[in-house]
Amino acid sequence: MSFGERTSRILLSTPVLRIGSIFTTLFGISIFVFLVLRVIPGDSIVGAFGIETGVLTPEQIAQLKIYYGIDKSLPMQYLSWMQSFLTGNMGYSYSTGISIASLTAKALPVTIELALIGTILGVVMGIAVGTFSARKPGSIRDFAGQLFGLMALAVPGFVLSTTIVTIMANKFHYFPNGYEFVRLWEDPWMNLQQMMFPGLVLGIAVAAPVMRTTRSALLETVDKDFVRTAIGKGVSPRKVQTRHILRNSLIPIVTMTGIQFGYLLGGAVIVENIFSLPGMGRQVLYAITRREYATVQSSVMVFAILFIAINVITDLIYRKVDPRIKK
Amino acid sequence: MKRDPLKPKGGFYYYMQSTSGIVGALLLIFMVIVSICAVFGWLPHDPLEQNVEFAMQGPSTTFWFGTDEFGRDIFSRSLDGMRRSLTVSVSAVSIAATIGVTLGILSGYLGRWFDQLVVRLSDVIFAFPAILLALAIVSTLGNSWYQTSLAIAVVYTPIFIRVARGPVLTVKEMDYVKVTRILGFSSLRILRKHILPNVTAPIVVQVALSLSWAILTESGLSFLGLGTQPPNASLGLMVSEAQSIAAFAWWALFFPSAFITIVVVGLNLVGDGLRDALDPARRSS
Amino acid sequence: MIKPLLSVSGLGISTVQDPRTLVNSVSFEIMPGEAVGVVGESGSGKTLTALSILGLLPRGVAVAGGSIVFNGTDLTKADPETMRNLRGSDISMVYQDPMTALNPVMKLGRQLLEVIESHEKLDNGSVARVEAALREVGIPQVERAMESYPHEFSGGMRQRVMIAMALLLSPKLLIADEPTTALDVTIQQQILALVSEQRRKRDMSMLWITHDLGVVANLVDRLIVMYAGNIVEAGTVQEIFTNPQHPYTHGLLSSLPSRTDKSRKRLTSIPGVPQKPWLVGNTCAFAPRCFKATSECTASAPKLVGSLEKSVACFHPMGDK
Amino acid sequence: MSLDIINVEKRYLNRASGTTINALNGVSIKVEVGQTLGIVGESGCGKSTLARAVVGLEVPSAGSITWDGAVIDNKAKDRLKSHHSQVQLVFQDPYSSLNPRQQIENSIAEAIEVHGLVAKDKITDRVTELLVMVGLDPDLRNRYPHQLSGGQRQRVCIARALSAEPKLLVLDEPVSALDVSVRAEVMNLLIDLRKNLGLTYIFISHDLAMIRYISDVIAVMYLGKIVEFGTWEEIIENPVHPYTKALIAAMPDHSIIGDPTMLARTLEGEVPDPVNLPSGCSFHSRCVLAVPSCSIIAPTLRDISNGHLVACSEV
Repeated sequence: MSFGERTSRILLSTPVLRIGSIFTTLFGISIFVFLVLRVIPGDSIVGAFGIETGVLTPEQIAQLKIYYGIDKSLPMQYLSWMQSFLTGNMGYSYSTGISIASLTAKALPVTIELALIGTILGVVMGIAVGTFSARKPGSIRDFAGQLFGLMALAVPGFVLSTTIVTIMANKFHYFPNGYEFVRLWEDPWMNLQQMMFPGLVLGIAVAAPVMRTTRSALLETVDKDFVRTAIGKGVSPRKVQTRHILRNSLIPIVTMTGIQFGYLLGGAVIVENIFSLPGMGRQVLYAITRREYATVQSSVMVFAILFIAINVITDLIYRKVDPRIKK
Repeated sequence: MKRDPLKPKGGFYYYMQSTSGIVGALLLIFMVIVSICAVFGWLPHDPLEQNVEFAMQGPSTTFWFGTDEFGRDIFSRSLDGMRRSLTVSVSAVSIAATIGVTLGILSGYLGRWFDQLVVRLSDVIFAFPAILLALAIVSTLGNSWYQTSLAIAVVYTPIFIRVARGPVLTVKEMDYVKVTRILGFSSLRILRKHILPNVTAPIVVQVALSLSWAILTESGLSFLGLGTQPPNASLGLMVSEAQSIAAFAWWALFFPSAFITIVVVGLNLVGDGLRDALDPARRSS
Repeated sequence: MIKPLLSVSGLGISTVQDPRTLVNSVSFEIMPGEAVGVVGESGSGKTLTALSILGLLPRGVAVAGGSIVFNGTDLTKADPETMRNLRGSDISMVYQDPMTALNPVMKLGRQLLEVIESHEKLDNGSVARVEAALREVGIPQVERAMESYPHEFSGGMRQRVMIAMALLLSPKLLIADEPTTALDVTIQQQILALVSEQRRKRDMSMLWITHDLGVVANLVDRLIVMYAGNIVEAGTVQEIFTNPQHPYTHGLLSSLPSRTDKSRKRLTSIPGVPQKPWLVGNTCAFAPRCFKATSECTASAPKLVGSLEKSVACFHPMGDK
Repeated sequence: MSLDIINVEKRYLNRASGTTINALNGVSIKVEVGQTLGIVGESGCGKSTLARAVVGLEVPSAGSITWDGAVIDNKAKDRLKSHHSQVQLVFQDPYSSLNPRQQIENSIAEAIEVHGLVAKDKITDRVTELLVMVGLDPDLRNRYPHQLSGGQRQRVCIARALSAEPKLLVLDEPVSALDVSVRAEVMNLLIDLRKNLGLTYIFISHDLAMIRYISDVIAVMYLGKIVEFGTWEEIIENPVHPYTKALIAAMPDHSIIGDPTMLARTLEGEVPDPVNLPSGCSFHSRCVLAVPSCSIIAPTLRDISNGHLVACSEV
């Protein structure tokens, strides 16, 4: 069979299947979020007011239920949530009355910027240290590299952040976050200063797995047959290293980076709170402490959509890096 | 007693060949002893006892790790906090591993719609960053230790599903399993005698790694105020409480942080050691 | 007298840590234009011998002694740059597994151009040269092949690409490490035909490694038989096949079913399993499985004696028919 | 008693690409008890799929396979069970066909235990008997697979297959993965076992020399079909189908030396993709005898003399 026929058939089938599977996953996520946050707590009025329902009269409770849309049956509640989510306002925050969509529109760019900075720093550090380690396995430098990887894995982000804040603020009296948060387009220099340390904390968390993946991928690729072929045809050592070894090692590194970018969003919850960045993480935590379930629900959903989007992007890059994956 | 040279060397033999495995095991044993002391209350001070007179004292012979702003003994509180962290993590990982491995093995072995369903479900949970999902669940469940455990268990179950399912899919296609089908053995026997023994290695490694993640998640939750509640001691909570005084009392930040780091390092090293010991490809003959 | 193109003498190969001998004192020569086959089972050291010529031994394995002289240069002592210049131009190699020997993320055209780039300057004619080389080995639709990735080709086609790559700079010596083992018989025959045709056309020397006596019977001029890291017998194809001297060679030949034998008489088998080279010690490696073995065979190791046409390392050779 | 394979077809759906692989395209063959059927062909010709279908590991998409009149499909659970003990398979790779965590004694004893083939206290003796039968030292019983050589492992696999007291043994390339010098021993063992136990064999190989050596009748397969069938002498000495001829000519042979004509190409091109089968005769794209009608009409097997069957319109 010719190449053309095979490719066209796959083109017809796979993307359709893929898009279908993304949507089923998103649907599953929405149900999961809905169940976790609406059904398990039983009564979100208790949550919203932080009081026992006994204090309120039955009429008051009924009114409140209608007000929050929780008087309806579960499927109806789900549908009305989905309706508000999909039409764009995502519901309203109980305490402020601002639409969750507009809150998210402000918070999301902060988190994405933070995650991007963290990923870039982490990938650069991770690949650098991983290559440094893999050059001479078993040597002192390999030990040092692996120790870095291990510590980056083991020191929690909140410890690192707290330490940095303590040292910077108290010893150097440097408060880039002490004032109002400045957006990138308002004052890029100030914004980057505010983002630097939280980005670094997240970057270190990303660097650890990227470093380990880089190291093992490089060590594995060195022994591959095609590397021997390249050496056997007289390719210079430098080109063997870059074109053959590093190029093939990129495949697992890309996969690992994609996964880590997703986990960074979780790390953002902690880091944003310590460094007072008005991102999605702080929005969620704020909503949780105020028991604003509608906000939590929609924000968590946004996180999940972001996570899926990153998976799709990783997949696209992966296809670029590895021609064996059917397009 | 002379060792039978024909008897294959056990995993323990290979484990003891790995330096990182031994170091990790020592760190872990140390932390377990520390937790046991806390369980039986063999502590120099009451971790909850406040004594303003002794507030914010540096490490000394009386207060080995110093005291916090309420004059509580940080050493005793760290030990007690480690106990809590380990309790929550071990219960969470036990639940996650039991459910995850069972589902993973069944879904890998049975295939078809059951597999589809399980994989989809775990994909859904996978789509959330771990700490965020734990946070959301804790916020609705409540934050007693078993509720926290349950939340963390939900987060890590899909990982065990994946870790168990993958090798089952591989082993299921091995010729020695096909032979058992030709020989007419029951599915239960094939699973128990031929598949399970050959998929345990990655699961065991995963237990060690998941424990370390669970500890990080638990202390993260406590740090954010959604895990252990004051005045009880928890490592994450202690770091959180130390934020305001760290500039003047470094010990309040340092010691609980060091405890978390040591136990996570220990578990990761144990994971590396187990992987080296249990992977036949790494055992050079 | 013609000087040999390649002269290997006393070559030893062993692991680097806890030295274990893998190849023990191997000596042979390849004349210009000559094709030599190396036959042996897995673990006999045939592939390591071939890889050591180009300095491509795997990690943890190294040349432990002896010399490999190619065109007057001792390759075991050559500096890295000399070796690099030699590889792919004067000596090139075709490997066993065509599925893994090509870089999976690089277009085939690039992989071939890389050979020229490593030894000469790329110019406007380079692409045409690569295309001509691909056409010569029977690749259809060459322009499209240049833009393809290895996974888009079958094993047989990939092996053709490997051969085109090896022949691109007209090497003096082609080393082939079981290049047809992974292929089907009819494809194997296509490859064998291709290689022998190219060799005749270019008057190139060849070293062909195989475990299959049938494959080399009509392909090479001389044959070397290896067992557990040692050469046990060497000589012309005619001598080895019709008059094997070493009991191992003899046993191997009579254990193979032949298509001309109509009687289907019981195959003669060699009892036992091949010895590990590092466990041999100073004895004949084949002694434990040999029906002619005496105490002499375990007292010392027999030396390979004889001429280029016929030599054997055995205290009790089979004798002439 | 006989094995009857009637018009068996097998198609696989490749989910990733949404294509259908046609592994078997109508195979009919009858194996009489005590006979050895050799099946030869190149990779992708469907010979291994056929082997797996015979032992019940694959369910045919169409057609039927019966042993002693009983249908082999996985719906009939009881029949399958009785079938299991009667038909056994030996795989090609002795490294992956033994459970790495099971001592060989247990590998061999398991089927005897599960099916209660001998009394409990006699199991040890039975294992010893089987080990001796396949030429292994009974002292090896406590070893693990990785402590055995390839040849020894393959003997264990044969002993395990025999433990179920089969009547028909399917041998899927049983010596291909072994060292050249130990192949002959295993081949001789198989021939002895056939004689001593009165077994029926299906011997599958890509190596015509081995097939020729052991088979009574030989079937040549190409792209999921039998293209030629006959006694071993007929197939080897008097091949008729152009593919069989090419296959025999391509077979390396150490008994013919210094003959450069042995290196002449006999067959151009490669086996077509089993996803898109060629129309008509599936061999026409590579056939030297092909005429235009070959790409339209698919030839069926016809008898040319005393049970020598060939599927070709031009011979």
